[in-house]
Amino acid sequence: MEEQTQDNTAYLVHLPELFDGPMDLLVHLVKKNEVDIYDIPIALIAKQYLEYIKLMKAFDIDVAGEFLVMASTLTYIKSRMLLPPEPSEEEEEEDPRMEIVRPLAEYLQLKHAAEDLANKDRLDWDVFVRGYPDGAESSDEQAGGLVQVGLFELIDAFQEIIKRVSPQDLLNITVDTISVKGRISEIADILERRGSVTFEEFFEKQATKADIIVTFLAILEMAKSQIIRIMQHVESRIIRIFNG
Amino acid sequence: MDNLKAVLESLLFATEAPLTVDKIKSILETEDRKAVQDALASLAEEYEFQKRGFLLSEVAGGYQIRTRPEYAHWVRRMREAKPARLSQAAMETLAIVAYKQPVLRTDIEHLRGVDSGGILRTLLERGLVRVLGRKDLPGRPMVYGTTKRFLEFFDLKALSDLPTLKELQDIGKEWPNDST
Amino acid sequence: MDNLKAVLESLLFATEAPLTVDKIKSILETEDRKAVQDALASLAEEYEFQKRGFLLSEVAGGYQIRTRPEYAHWVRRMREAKPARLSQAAMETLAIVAYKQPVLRTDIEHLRGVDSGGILRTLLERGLVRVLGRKDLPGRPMVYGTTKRFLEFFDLKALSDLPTLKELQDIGKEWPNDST
Repeated sequence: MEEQTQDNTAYLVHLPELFDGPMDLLVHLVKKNEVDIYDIPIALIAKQYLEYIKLMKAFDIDVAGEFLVMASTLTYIKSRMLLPPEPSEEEEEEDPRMEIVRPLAEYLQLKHAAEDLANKDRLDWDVFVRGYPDGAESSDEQAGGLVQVGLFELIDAFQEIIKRVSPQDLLNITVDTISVKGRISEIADILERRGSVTFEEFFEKQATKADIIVTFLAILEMAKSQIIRIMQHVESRIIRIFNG
Repeated sequence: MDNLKAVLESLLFATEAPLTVDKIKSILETEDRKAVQDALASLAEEYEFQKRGFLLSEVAGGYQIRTRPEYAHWVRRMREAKPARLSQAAMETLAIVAYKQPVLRTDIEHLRGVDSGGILRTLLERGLVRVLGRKDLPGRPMVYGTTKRFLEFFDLKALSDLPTLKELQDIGKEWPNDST
Repeated sequence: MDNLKAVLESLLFATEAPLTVDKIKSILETEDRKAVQDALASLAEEYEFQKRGFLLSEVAGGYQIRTRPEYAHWVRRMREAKPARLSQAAMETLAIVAYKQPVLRTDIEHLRGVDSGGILRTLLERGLVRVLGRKDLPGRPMVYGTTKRFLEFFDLKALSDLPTLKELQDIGKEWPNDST
C-alpha cells in the first residue's frame, strides 16, 4: 500500500483483513512500520491510514464512520505538526500527537489483556468438568434454595410476554418510572417494619430534587393503589402514612 | 502412548455415559485393545488400593467412574441441597411483577393470558414477591410487588437498576414492535 | 471423619459447580474449616504428584475437579467439542469489562473506537458479563461488570487473579499479536 494506483486488483492479495475499528487499523500500521508509538511519524501513518480507507472504499467495503473520524483526527494532528509553535506561548505546547498516543497506548494495553485472557485454560475447550454437556449452564446458587439466574433471563422472560401482548402499555417503562417503583418498594419495606411513618420523614434524608420528586410520585402511586393510607392529625397537623 | 492411563482417566472423568473399549479405541485412534483393557484394569485397581472417593465400574458394557457407595450419604446431602430452578412461567410472572409493580393478579393474568395464581403463590413462598396491600376495588384484590430478596437474587442494588426497554433496545435486543 | 479426603473427593467428583469450603462444611456438618482446607490441598497435591488425568482447580471462589489441559485434545475428541468461539472483538470487549469494571458502554466504545452494543449483548447472553447497576449520570446509564461464570470460563480463582495491565505490558512483547 505504499504507492497509489488505480489498479486495485494489484492489491487484492495485499488487502489486509478487515479491521475491527480505527484503533485496530492504527495499531496495525504502527506495528507494520515498526515505529515507536511515543514518536509516531504522523505524516507517514496518516498517509497509509487514508490509503487503507481508500482501498476499502474501492472494494465497496462499508467504511464505518469511526474510521473517518480517526482519519480526520490524524490529518488534523499532521497539520498541527507542520505549524511552527506559537511564539507568544509561554508554556511549552504539548506534542499534538499525544491526542492519539494516549488512547493508542491504552488500547494496546487492553489488547495485551485480551490476549492474556485468550491464553487461559478455557472451560469446555482446554479443561472439562463433569456434567456440563455444553457449558451453557453454571449453577450459581444462593442461600434459599434457588438457582441464581441472570438478569438477562428475567428480561428474556419479559420479552416473551411483550411478543404476545400489545406493547403499548409496556413501552412507557423508563428509568424514571422504575425509580418510582423502586421507591415504592422501599417505602413498603419501611411500613412493613414500622406500621406508620410521618410524611416528613420520607423527605428528610433525600439528597436531590430528583429523589424528592421520585418519593412524592411513589407515595401518590401507592395512595392511588390504596397500598397506603394518608392521614392527618387534627391538632398537630402531622401527616402520617399507614400501611393500607 | 506412555500416559495412556492418565488420558483414559481424563476421558472417564469427563464422560457422562459409560465408555466402551471400542469407543475409547476410536477416540485414542489405537488398535491396541489389550493396552486399553490393561490400563482400565490398572486404574480400577489403583482406585481400590488408594481408597479413592470413586471407583471404576463396569456398567452396561462400558466403563464409568462412580462415587464409592460408602459415601452415598454425603453425595446425597450435597445433591439435596441443590437449588431449584425457576420455571419459565415463574420468570415471566416475576418479570411482570418487577416491571409493572404495584400490580394486580388480574393484570398479570391479562398479560400472560393464563391463570397465574399458583405461580404467584410459589413466588410469594420463595420470598421473591410480596403483597404490597389491597386495592379498593370490589373484592379488595391484592397488589403485588417485588422484595429485597428479589434484588439480591438478581444481584441488583436497587430496582432502578433494572434496564428499561429502551436500554435493551440500545444494546441490540430486538423488540417485536420495531420492524419485522 | 477419618476418611475426609475420600469423602471430599466423592463430593468433588459428583458436583457440577465449584464447591466452596462453606458448602463443604455444611454438607459434612463440620466446623473444622482448617481440616477441609488441608484435605483439599492434600488432594490437589496428590493429583499433581500422581499425574492423574485431572486436577483440582480453585475457580470462582470454590474448588472443582477439571481435566488436565494437556489432555484437552482427547477430551475434545470424545465430547466433539466445538471451539467456544469468542471473536477477537469479543475478547477485547471482555478484557475492557474485566479490567475497567464497573464500566459504561460508552467507555468501552471510547476505548475500542467502535460501536460495541452487539458484542456486549452477546457477552450478556452468554453470561460472561452482567449489568452491575446504574451510574449517577444524566440518563442513569447502566454499568457493566463480569460474572462468576466469567471466572469459571477462564479458570480464574478471582478477578484479582488477573495480571495487572502494567504487568502485562512489562512481561508482554511490545506488540500484542494481531492476526494480520
